[in-house]
Amino acid sequence: MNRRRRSENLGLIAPVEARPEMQVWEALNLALDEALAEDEAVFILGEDVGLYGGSYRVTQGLYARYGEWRVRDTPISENSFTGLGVGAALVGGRPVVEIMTVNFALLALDSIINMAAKLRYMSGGQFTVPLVVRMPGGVAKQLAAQHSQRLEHTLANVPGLRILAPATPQDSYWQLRQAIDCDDPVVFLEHELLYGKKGPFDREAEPLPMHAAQVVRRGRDLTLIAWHRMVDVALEAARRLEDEDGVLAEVIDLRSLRPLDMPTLVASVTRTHRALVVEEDCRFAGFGAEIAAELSERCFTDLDAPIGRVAGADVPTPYNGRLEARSIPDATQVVQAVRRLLGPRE
Amino acid sequence: MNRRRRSENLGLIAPVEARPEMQVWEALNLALDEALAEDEAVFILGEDVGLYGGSYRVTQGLYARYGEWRVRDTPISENSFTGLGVGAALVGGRPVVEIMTVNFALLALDSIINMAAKLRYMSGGQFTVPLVVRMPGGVAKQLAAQHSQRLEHTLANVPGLRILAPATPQDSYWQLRQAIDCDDPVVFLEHELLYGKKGPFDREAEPLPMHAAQVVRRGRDLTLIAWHRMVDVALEAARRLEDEDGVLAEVIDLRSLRPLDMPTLVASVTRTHRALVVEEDCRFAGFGAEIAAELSERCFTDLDAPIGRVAGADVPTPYNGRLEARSIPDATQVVQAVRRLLGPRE
Amino acid sequence: MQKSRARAIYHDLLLAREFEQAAAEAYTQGKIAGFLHLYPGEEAVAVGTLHAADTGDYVVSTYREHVHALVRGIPARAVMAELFGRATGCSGGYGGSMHLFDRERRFLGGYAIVGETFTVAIGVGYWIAMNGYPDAVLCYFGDGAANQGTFHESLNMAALWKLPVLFVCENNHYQIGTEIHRHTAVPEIHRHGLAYGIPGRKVDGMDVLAVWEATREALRLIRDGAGPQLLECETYRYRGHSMADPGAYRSALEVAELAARDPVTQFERRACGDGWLRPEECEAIAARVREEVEDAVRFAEESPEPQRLEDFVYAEPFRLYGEESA
Amino acid sequence: MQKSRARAIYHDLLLAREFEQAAAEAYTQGKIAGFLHLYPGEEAVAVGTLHAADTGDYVVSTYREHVHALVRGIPARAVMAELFGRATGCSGGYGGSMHLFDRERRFLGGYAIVGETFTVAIGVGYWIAMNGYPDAVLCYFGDGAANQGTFHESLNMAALWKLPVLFVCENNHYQIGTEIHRHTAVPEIHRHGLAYGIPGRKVDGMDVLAVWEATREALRLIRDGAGPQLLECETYRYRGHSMADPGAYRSALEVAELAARDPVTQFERRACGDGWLRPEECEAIAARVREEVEDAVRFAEESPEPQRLEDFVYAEPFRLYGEESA
Ligand SMILES: Cc1ncc(C[n+]2csc(CCOP(=O)(O)OP(=O)(O)O)c2C)c(N)n1
Ligand SMILES: Cc1ncc(C[n+]2csc(CCOP(=O)(O)OP(=O)(O)O)c2C)c(N)n1
Ligand SMILES: [Mg+2]
Ligand SMILES: [Mg+2]
Repeated sequence: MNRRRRSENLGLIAPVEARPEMQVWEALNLALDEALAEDEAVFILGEDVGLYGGSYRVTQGLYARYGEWRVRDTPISENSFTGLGVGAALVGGRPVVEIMTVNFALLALDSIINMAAKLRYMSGGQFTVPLVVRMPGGVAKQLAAQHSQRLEHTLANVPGLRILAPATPQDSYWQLRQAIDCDDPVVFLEHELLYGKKGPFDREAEPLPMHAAQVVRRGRDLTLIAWHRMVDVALEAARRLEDEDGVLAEVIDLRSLRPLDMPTLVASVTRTHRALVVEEDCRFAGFGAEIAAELSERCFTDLDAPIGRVAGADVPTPYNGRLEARSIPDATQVVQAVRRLLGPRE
Repeated sequence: MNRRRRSENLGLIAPVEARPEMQVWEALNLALDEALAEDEAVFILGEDVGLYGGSYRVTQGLYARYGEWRVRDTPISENSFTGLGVGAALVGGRPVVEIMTVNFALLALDSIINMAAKLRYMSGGQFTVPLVVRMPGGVAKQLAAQHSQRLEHTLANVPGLRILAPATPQDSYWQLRQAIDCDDPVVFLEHELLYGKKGPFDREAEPLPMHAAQVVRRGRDLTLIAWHRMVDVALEAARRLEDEDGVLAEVIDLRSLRPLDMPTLVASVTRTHRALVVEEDCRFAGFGAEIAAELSERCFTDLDAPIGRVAGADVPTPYNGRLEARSIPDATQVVQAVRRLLGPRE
Repeated sequence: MQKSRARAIYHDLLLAREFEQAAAEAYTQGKIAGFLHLYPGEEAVAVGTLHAADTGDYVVSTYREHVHALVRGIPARAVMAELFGRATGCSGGYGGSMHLFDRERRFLGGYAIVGETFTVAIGVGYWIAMNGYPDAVLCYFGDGAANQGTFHESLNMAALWKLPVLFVCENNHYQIGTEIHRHTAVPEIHRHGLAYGIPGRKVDGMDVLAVWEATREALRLIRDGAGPQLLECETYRYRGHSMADPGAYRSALEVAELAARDPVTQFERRACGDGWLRPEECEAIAARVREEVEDAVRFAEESPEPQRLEDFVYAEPFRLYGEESA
Repeated sequence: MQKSRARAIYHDLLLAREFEQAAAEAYTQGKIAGFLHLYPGEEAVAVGTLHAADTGDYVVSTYREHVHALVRGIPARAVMAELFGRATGCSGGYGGSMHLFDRERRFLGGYAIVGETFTVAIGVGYWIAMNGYPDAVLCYFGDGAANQGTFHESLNMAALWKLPVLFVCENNHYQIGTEIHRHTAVPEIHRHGLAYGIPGRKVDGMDVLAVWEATREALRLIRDGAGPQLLECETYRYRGHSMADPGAYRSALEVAELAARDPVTQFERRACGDGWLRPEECEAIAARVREEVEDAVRFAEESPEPQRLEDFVYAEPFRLYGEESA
């Protein structure tokens, strides 16, 4: 049919193929390619996702392979094209909307919060909204205040949404496939500095549940809780703590923010008696507060020290590189916070 | 000058005058009237703030008194008229923007978060943004999911903003005057169910600092922390606890969410050893989590029980009245939570 | 005009009028809460447009949508029960007056944030176009809504991709208390289509037949592949914006003037004059409508309330704190 | 044309070209980070419009604003130092390439969220109109930005209240990799003004004199009280969208074709042909510009970095956890 014809082939760039080691963007690209191939209801839209292949290459090659109706370049109209996704999802589509970065999602929050998240409830369960909204974000490399927004805390509060935040190629693949399969609206957070991260990849492996947290390093002295890029920061801090202080930190990668896998957190903290949340967003009223508050309540009698939070400074992100680096946690800050938390040890 | 001419007089409706007892909306109206009279840089804009007098009467009589340039009715264009406020604030204006309700503020968050809050920082301190954004909100009477949004958690996270939430006529007056005088952008949250609340009013009284929390009831057994309409819920619960259980609950009205007056909270909890946050917003990742997390950390050794949270259910707000009532805390829920928190007493 | 069509139109006009009257009463009696936005004066728009639509077409409406729901065929019982917040309502009592839904009848809501309807409509239109389906979308919006950014964004995309959407402006000249010339620089809403290359047409929104004809023509164009169309219906609401608004900003004269062109009596006169309906038929229909509305109120009053707060938040299993994965 | 004006225009055109060249180099050397959006090919727009503006007029620009800043009179040193993130930059190193500010020169930024400039501009325009000041606002935006909802919302308000704003579209035919006919249904951006009753005019954006003339006329109308004006400048960017974009989506032929109408050489030819400038003068100016840019880079490199993370968040005393009120 005319409208579904494939677009002019755009040359040699094609979607990536599975390999035993992949980068995060490649894993995402693979997940999208498979989802488009397997289900005609899936389509992608966003700014420059098509001909251009996506600002972070995540949609590379898909426009040529699936045509403009299934991989749609949009005008700069975030609220409306996200709402377009909602509308299409109501009647049978499974749209994957890319908001070029999380910063622009502020323009689309009405569509996400007031529509996607609420339509099922408001309609008494008649409609489902199988929509995925992907958004790269986080503090990257000197993108300054307007391009370094983090929105976890805002989105995580919203009933009706699910929020994912994968930190590895394998999770990126699994969780994106799961998100597209899910009948609820899913906000899929990507971190701009993780796209190039390499990791082992196995397409055939049995996937973890979409919302499970994962202990990515075993330890006994305290629990570091992190997500997205902060998982690597926590892991580096854990290595240094072992080397320099003989401290064995357990590290948990949340993978999902809503729901939040408390049993995994509680099980760990019950063993370690201490925990530190490592968060890239500003500390005040950040998502880390929820984790700290809930853990403090559930593990009250188990805790040997208050739950700590190492988080971003409560400032807009400065452009200057050194200041920017100081505005978010690094391994050194985490190590120091752990030392304070553990107190003087004999 | 032509452009500043007063509009046709709209009859007898005039701004209110100070009286020893006032309602919240009247106190706000008085504050706006005075600010407009005292400073030519102050102007008001929003949907139906002028001729109509405001959906909640807060701007009643001001259009007739000050004319259309200083009390401006706008089209339904939330993001742009809030941005208009930002632009005017940059060059000398002191705009007071009314977003008809907090629900529509989702459309204006880019102007608030990416502009108002960040412009001073991004410009290296060259500009100030003396903007006030007023927004009525909260769960009112069966307004359903799209008209019952609460946004405290989203806004409180944003460096550069100040967030106020008065609960009495006196505070409404003081804090609105202070907000308009302040050179920083202030989000001024009003609660739709508080407009009609009456209380003592004294224009000449020495104002509390804009950001101070206030102990509104003394107690010794635990601390109830609340803001906006939940202050009254907490007070009612405290009365019932005294009557029924002989429990003396201290009640703190936060008044300001950002900054957060921790010293007042810590001083109280250090005495009472127990605290419960009472929040109208959904519990998960609500603003209450910040309070609970921070208090848990600062009062770690003083606490006899974990900091509790009584908060809204994690659901979109249902239309049905009974379900709606169950979706937010009432005094009974608070009393029950306090009993759980205090445990079996001899 | 076929007689059966005339009868149906007359029935729907009367039902619209009576239903809203009953809703207003129930609100005054405290049986309906929340915001209640009524439609008297504007009936010709919903009735005219929806009679021209096919059953496969989708409808996206605003918070002033009771009549759209009724004309679309949602039983008065289900609509009234929803206003009463009952489990038998068309949204199970979870949505209320501003959020009526009916999946089967392709009635996609009830949106209470001004400007959302545009985006939902182009989403549905996109899905239709992508799949080559024959259906269209009717997207309702007020004159005030035309100032929202989504109007611009969505009409542009609709035009760019030739989506099968009919944008229907219910121009009642007011955005709550703000009259149209005070909220838009170009009050001829149909002319806004020009900025997107979307053909715009104005029609007398007090004349149900004119609206019906214009909608048929627009939908024909859409189904022929001409892309989105914009229809501005000039109309008027007799009441305030919602039950909370006494409407003090306009003169009694203005209301009276418009009421002289009342869509219901206008059609009645025409239908009788042209012999489509006999006076007895009109009487009979009126009696039936009164019955229908009384029955709806009774049904609503007697219906049970929804019980479970946490139903319907998610379509798939969800535990906020993940207890199940432990 | 006065000779002094011709000299100044020529100087600014060259400075624009050289400055961006130097910035690109510094970026490649890792001395500038973040996003860097360059202006080569579009110089006639910033130079033509800003030469027609008064010093009292305000400027609101986008993330592609180095040249607007320079032409407005912010020293090349202060602009380059900002790109380097230094304390001597015009935003103290806090803003970077996309957020240049200069309060004294009424240069109000550097906005990186597409569509924000409209709203800021009408805010400034509102302030001017409310006070009856003689100033105007120049508001820059790209062809892609015209699809953002704020365009529609803000132009409506500007027209409704006759705000003194000149909306300048830098139509370079691309929204990153998406060509204009793929992102807007009506690619003649100046025609969008019609929806608001705002006079729109198109001008050759490669011809600095044409831009200059058109801007003078538009500003005259604005100062005469005619309300907002819209000027579409058809132009082209030679480079990719930002330094991160190789621009693979367009052909070398297309770029070459446009480069043949290069605004700098075009003006050079005209200025020499018409005797406004002698070749030696051109040489001298070119030498001065090279000097200026080299000096700016040196200055930036040698400048200190800002030190305090928490400066400038608030104008008045602020303690997040309120320690002082204890
Ligand atoms: C985004 C948004 N802003 C404001 C409101 C409050 N509001 C509800 S209806 C309305 C007026 C809408 O006027 P119009 O579009 O002409 O529709 P009408 O009510 O006249 O049918 C306003 C301002 C809202 N619901 N959503
Ligand atoms: C709201 C928003 N969406 C997306 C972006 C990412 N982005 C930056 S520039 C740009 C293209 C803008 O095109 P145009 O307005 O034509 O300006 P040009 O860059 O061509 O000068 C995009 C999509 C953004 N900065 N803001
Ligand atoms: Mg209207
Ligand atoms: Mg462009």
